[in-house]
Amino acid sequence: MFSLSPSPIDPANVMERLNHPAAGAYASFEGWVRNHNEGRPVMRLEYEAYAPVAVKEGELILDEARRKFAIVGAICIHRVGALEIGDIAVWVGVTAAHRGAAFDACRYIIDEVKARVPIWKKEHYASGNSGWVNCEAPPPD
Amino acid sequence: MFSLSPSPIDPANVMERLNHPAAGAYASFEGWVRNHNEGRPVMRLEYEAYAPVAVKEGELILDEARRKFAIVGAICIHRVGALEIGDIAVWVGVTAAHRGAAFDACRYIIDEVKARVPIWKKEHYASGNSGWVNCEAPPPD
Amino acid sequence: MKRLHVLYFAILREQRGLNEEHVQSAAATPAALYAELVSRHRFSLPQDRVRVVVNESFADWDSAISDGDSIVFIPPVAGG
Amino acid sequence: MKRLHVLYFAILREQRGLNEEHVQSAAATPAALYAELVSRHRFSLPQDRVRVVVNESFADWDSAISDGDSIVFIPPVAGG
Repeated sequence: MFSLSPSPIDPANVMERLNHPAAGAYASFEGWVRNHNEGRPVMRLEYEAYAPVAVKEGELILDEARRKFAIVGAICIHRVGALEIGDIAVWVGVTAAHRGAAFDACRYIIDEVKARVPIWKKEHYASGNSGWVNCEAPPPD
Repeated sequence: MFSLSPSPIDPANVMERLNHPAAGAYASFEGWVRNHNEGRPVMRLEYEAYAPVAVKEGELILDEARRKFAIVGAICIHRVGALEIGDIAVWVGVTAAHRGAAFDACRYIIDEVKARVPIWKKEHYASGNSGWVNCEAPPPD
Repeated sequence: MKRLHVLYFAILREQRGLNEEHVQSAAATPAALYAELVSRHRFSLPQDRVRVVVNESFADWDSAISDGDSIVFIPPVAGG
Repeated sequence: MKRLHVLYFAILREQRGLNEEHVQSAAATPAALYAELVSRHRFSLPQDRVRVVVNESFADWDSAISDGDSIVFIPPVAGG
């Protein structure tokens, strides 16, 4: 299940949905709002999503993970709106019988979500400037 | 920090120690007690540790992870004593500036802990039999 | 002429100053429509850094677009 | 003869029926001591599936052991 959350993500609460007696391994990932990005101090940021397509693409990624890896369950939640330093921006939780599949699927999901899901991040810097990450400068390489 | 816990592990509580404003990525792993192992129904199990050497070896593994990967913090806690189905047997939490290092270090730690730390698992099967995992039969290959 | 429903997000939304609008255009493809909008609104992103969604599905730049279609240009994403 | 402090864990503890004991032995190495204990207590694990800890550090099977050493034979581990 992929969802967008306008309110803080509570992994301890959400992960209960992943409990399953056949699940022996649980791998999770959280993206936290850092106080810097590429050397610039960040004060806060905003995430904006194209909601219907973000959810559709997120669900597609979870389906791909279920086909590629021997997992039991997978959930991903992405925050939208205004976030502060330390907030959870994205959370991925995966269960499997064995740890290899849980790790591989968790990493696959976060990598694909970052690459494909229409969500954008605007950073507000200590300088007072702000910018849409990946959109302002020429591509990184 | 590596520790052994005779009481249930509470990741939500422990991971607060990993909060750090430079940490943008948090990867974690939990090993849960499954209801089966290699096709046999498991009712409950016990973990036994050689405590001083388990802690020393666990700390060594965390030091190795800190040297090998660009991480900010790492904690591992392993349960000892009697566990029920669904209990957390082991928890690993790692923070880093970027997700690659967090995932790689988390996986390194759990792989090495399982391979090296003197902790043993006795499974009690639905049949009434029990056995020390990895100790009873010839090695798997 | 087609009547197209265009939604804007992130840097394109700010550069356009609108969340969405209806556009009258003769453009046959998303590529033609984007070129038209770039020249009209001075969008900073070249087409090769943008993807396109038509009627809530990712589409090719040279697919055909029809009257009433919903079109969204997707700037480089940055979730996570 | 040396007086050695031997601790037992897991399957070795059950097969010995003790958590620990003091052993009088002329064994010069952990390998010799383990062979002696295997023949005395019918431990099921061959030496090549066991590691040895001397005074709380992993040690070589052919290292020298001394009077008063603490020796632990480590069956195949199964944490996690």
